[in-house]
Amino acid sequence: MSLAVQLPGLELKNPVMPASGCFGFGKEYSQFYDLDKLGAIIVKAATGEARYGNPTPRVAETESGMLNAIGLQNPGVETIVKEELPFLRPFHTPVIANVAGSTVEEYVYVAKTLNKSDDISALELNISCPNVKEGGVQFGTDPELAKEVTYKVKEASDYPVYVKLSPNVSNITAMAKAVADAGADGLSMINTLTGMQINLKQRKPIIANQTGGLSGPAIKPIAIRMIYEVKQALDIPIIGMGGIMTAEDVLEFLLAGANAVAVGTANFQNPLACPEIIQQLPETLKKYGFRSVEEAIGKGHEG
Amino acid sequence: MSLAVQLPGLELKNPVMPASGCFGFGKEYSQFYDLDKLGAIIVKAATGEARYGNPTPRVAETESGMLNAIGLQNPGVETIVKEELPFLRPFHTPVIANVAGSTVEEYVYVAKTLNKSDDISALELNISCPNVKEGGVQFGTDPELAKEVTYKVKEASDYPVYVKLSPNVSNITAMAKAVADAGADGLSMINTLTGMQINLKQRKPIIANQTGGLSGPAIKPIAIRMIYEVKQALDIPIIGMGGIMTAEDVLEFLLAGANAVAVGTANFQNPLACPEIIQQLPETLKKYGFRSVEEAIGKGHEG
Amino acid sequence: MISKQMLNIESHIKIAEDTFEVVLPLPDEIELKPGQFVHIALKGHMLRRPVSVADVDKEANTFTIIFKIFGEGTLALSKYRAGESLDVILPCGSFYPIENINVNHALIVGGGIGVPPLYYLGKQLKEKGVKVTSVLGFQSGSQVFYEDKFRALGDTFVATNDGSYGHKGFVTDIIKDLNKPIDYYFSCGPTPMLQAVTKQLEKEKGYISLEERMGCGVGTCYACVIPLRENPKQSKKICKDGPVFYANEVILS
Amino acid sequence: MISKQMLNIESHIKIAEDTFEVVLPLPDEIELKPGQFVHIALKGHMLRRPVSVADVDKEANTFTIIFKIFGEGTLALSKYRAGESLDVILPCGSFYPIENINVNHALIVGGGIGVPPLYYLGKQLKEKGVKVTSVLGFQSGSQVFYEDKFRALGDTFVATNDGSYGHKGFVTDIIKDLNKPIDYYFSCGPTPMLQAVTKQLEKEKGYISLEERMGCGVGTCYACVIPLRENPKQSKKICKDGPVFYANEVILS
Ligand SMILES: Cc1cc2nc3c(=O)[nH]c(=O)nc-3n(C[C@H](O)[C@H](O)[C@H](O)COP(=O)(O)OP(=O)(O)OC[C@H]3O[C@@H](n4cnc5c(N)ncnc54)[C@H](O)[C@@H]3O)c2cc1C
Ligand SMILES: Cc1cc2nc3c(=O)[nH]c(=O)nc-3n(C[C@H](O)[C@H](O)[C@H](O)COP(=O)(O)OP(=O)(O)OC[C@H]3O[C@@H](n4cnc5c(N)ncnc54)[C@H](O)[C@@H]3O)c2cc1C
Ligand SMILES: Cc1cc2nc3c(=O)[nH]c(=O)nc-3n(C[C@H](O)[C@H](O)[C@H](O)COP(=O)(O)O)c2cc1C
Ligand SMILES: Cc1cc2nc3c(=O)[nH]c(=O)nc-3n(C[C@H](O)[C@H](O)[C@H](O)COP(=O)(O)O)c2cc1C
Ligand code: FES
Ligand code: FES
Repeated sequence: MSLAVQLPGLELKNPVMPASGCFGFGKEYSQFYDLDKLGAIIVKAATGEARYGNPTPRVAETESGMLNAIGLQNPGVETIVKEELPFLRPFHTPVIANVAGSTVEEYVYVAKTLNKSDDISALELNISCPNVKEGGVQFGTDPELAKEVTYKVKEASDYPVYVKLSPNVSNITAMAKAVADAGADGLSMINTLTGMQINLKQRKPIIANQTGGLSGPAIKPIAIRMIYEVKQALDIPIIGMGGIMTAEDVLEFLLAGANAVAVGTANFQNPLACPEIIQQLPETLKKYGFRSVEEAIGKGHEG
Repeated sequence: MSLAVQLPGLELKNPVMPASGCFGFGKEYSQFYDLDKLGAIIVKAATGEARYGNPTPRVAETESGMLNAIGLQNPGVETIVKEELPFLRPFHTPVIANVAGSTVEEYVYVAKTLNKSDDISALELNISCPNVKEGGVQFGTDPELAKEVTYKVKEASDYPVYVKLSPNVSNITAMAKAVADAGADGLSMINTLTGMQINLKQRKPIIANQTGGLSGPAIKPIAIRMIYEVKQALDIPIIGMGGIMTAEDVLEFLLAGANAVAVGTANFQNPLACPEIIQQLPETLKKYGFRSVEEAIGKGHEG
Repeated sequence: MISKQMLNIESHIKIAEDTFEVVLPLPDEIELKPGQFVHIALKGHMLRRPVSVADVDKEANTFTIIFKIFGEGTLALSKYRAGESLDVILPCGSFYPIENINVNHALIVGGGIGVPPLYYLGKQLKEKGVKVTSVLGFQSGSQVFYEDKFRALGDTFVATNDGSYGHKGFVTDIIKDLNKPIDYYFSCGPTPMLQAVTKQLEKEKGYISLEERMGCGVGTCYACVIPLRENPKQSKKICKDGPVFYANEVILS
Repeated sequence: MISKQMLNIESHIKIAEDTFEVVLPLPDEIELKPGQFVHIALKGHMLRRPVSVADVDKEANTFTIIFKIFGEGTLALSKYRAGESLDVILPCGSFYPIENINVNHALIVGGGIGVPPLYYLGKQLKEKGVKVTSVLGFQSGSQVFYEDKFRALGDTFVATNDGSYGHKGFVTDIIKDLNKPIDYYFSCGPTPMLQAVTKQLEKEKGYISLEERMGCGVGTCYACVIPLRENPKQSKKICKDGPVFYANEVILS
């Protein structure tokens, strides 16, 4: 059974990749399995300079989900290009770099710096991180700003650009259209929903940053809905994510209209989540009457 | 221990009430327990005329949540006033009527009709139902429309008006401010998040309406965050809801800033959810060092 | 009176492919009538699962449910064991109104997991002296259950879609050839079967039992409505007004 | 090499108020050193729970963890029984570098659920011929565990906050009166205790073991960082670079 999918700049042997921020730069999980098994790898966000991120606690557990407010901690794009990405070079798996920033200039600087690297195949433009005061979320909720930053980053980069959308909006299709108009090669959706948990003993939010991004199976219905809506309105490749735990979840995203998927939170519960899902995928596709991944994409729109 | 709370137009013996749409008009659950135990009762939405609602299936189960697209089925406000509300008259529990509509005129008509009833104590203005094409959700995502409908309904009604906000927005505080400016006596938050689930066998959305509203513990972190943000920005009473299953959940909502809470989906899993939560509440408050409900309200903001 | 109960499973056995029979104690003062269902909570699941009452043993003070693994919830239910306790709302819904109708020869038509409630119905009909003819449809032979028990009630015919047991085909193929005068039919099964049966028997009086995805299961949430033939803008609730309806009362779709 | 394993619980017993000792098989080719932890998945929970290695029995090929019920996850863990299997990532994190340091007299300072990893450490120190003095703090007498086992390693002092057992007060009250020359201290416990201890012993060389809420537990998610004293804009990961740090390497807050 063919699991391969073709996306702008990406020839994927299968549609499953770890999501940004949930896989570091690959080293740790490479102790658990051969990264060649992955369809691609989306690495942790890069900003212009090194960032410390938010104070701890940075994570909390919720019903069927988790909150995180890492705050884009990363060693800065230069260091990432020089010290982190080369580790992934020997693997036969395309790497997608996640581009973050506080200003259009910073986004452009990160994209330009990444342009010098041969170790990546595409950019994921993160305009949706809810966990930093000036971390891009305003770009993710205002179509005009989203358009501008997408356009500038496209201009600055030779790599295809997948814009990662925030679900914290009333009209996801308007956001998708705005970035598509600005030249996005694809979309990546969804990032986390802003949430909070309060510690009853301490009488304050558990996460030091107060709010954090909600991920995991709790948000899957929201991700599916948004992908379905965007697919209905627009013809643009989508990397889908939000709560994927199993091969059946992957199929649900494909039916909704995702061309490939990313797995985030599931890695924490099961470091073997990605390879196990990939292994289950052919059987699952077969069970529901599909002969390839390509065949399933968007099929939830025909019933 | 005092569980009492005072809200505009509502003297509650305890802060727990069933949420609109999850308790019908009270008859069914009155078979399970004495409705006098409840702090209040929010009944099913009323529209100008009887509505059939959406085709079935109307519900689906998700991880720690459910989707519903009932589509505001109800017998119409006249029938509700005449045939449903009188049943609740003998109980010593205030009733809150949920006002829905497709146009400002319809909202006003419903409010005016309810004004004739003595069986209620307040209105909950539902500008956030995501499940009907013309069901009010546009009022819930556009601050100007929200302001207008709130103002008009306030004008039409002698009862205090709690405006029920939609979580499907980027900026919940802006929505809260808009309706507070228009004279809302309180807020009710949150309604459901729009979601979807796809049936892998049938290759189409499970809910006939395609999308449905996500409720249950999955959305609790989003509800807590929104209430916390609004409480920080505004001084207005809040009825909090979204995923409450236990007395500890109630306390979390109180700490976030809710003055009272509503329990929705939990009733379906456990018809005794409300009385059991109310029974547990004194012990739970005590465990975390509170001597009354009033004392806990907003206490999550001081840490 | 409807209530929520914790019931200790008395037995839990497999009776056919993916099909299980569970016996539960009948709580005091609860009466379960044929056609009614119970609404079962399962750990890790937000919503309860409706399952019909398949039999009641008044001597032993127990009742029986029969279910087939369909998805996650019924899979979870299949893993419970005797001795464990189950959170059940009961009794739910309407019942076959056999005490108010005059019936001499009843035709029972069941399909798949629509068969269980009809067994309890058939038993009560027989006790009342009614002649019972049963037509049961299953997907294949491995899924057939309770055939002997139905035979003890009267003539019984089994059809399987794949012909691996009994007549090959649908229940309607058997009904077509039944040359017996019946005065009421009672049917439960998948909607396409009910559509075919009610069409085929449209001149007869009959009662059918319906399924729909449920929220509350007790009538508060409007999840489970079915439009009325008389006025399709009006509806009834399957969980409260149903699951049993007079055959031509509702629009099956 | 770190890996994910399904381990069958060999024993699961309560050893003090809300405190449990669980013995698990040590998988082949896995070495667990004092200070390291294992990361445990629990049904119904998104995130794993980190628990320190409290002992290793090389003969029996088993290792021990000790935990106290704190919230939902540890409550769930307390309900597992011998024979059930547990999904564990191991070995995680850094260890007390006792093979690379020259130590004659070690002071062990543990508080509450910070005590367990220090037992395995003390045992290894003693095996190496190091003199061990242990100071253990608990909330109250009902929560004291492993006192005898620590006594078998050397002088042992117990303090309880409420004075219901041993010295009334904090571990620092005991340390204050210890007139013994030590060359290294090793401490694990709640942050306020670690702050007090590192302050009190700031002239001594020491290692501490830290706790933080974790996501991955293996170093990918940046959930568990701690700022460095040298440059507070830089940090290390408790799950991977820690949980054991040189006492003055990090900023405790
Ligand atoms: C009144 C009534 C009586 C029933 N009696 C029986 C019986 O005696 N034996 C038996 O095996 N089955 C019976 N069913 C069907 C049974 O309820 C479903 O097979 C079961 O709910 C499927 O749950 P699941 O978790 O396995 O499937 P999933 O598809 O995983 O369930 C997801 C959701 O859909 C709902 N759902 C899926 N299929 C159905 C369905 N056909 N009817 C209602 N809800 C559904 C579930 O309740 C759940 O909320 C009855 C249904 C109704 C309405
Ligand atoms: C390296 C390390 C070693 C540990 N060793 C032990 C040990 O040997 N024995 C023992 O009893 N406890 C130990 N702990 C603490 C233990 O992990 C927590 O008590 C446990 O995670 C609490 O989970 P819960 O579900 O009961 O609490 P909840 O508060 O319900 O947990 C909610 C979330 O917060 C996290 N959390 C809460 N408290 C802590 C904490 N103190 N540290 C880390 N995460 C926390 C949980 O992991 C979970 O993700 C250790 C912690 C770390 C970091
Ligand atoms: C701990 C953590 C860190 C994350 N960091 C990033 C990040 O740096 N950049 C980004 O675009 N998304 C980040 N995300 C979002 C995920 O990539 C993903 O969009 C989201 O978690 C939904 O998928 P999931 O439910 O499978 O986790 C992070 C998520 C988590 C849980
Ligand atoms: C089946 C169902 C029907 C609902 N109908 C209404 C309604 O008519 N009016 C309304 O304002 N909210 C309605 N809601 C939303 C709930 O009142 C509540 O805001 C939401 O479900 C979140 O709370 P919960 O997680 O406790 O269910 C409905 C929710 C459900 C699940
Ligand atoms: S399931 Fe709620 S009304 Fe029928
Ligand atoms: S818990 Fe993920 S880096 Fe430490």
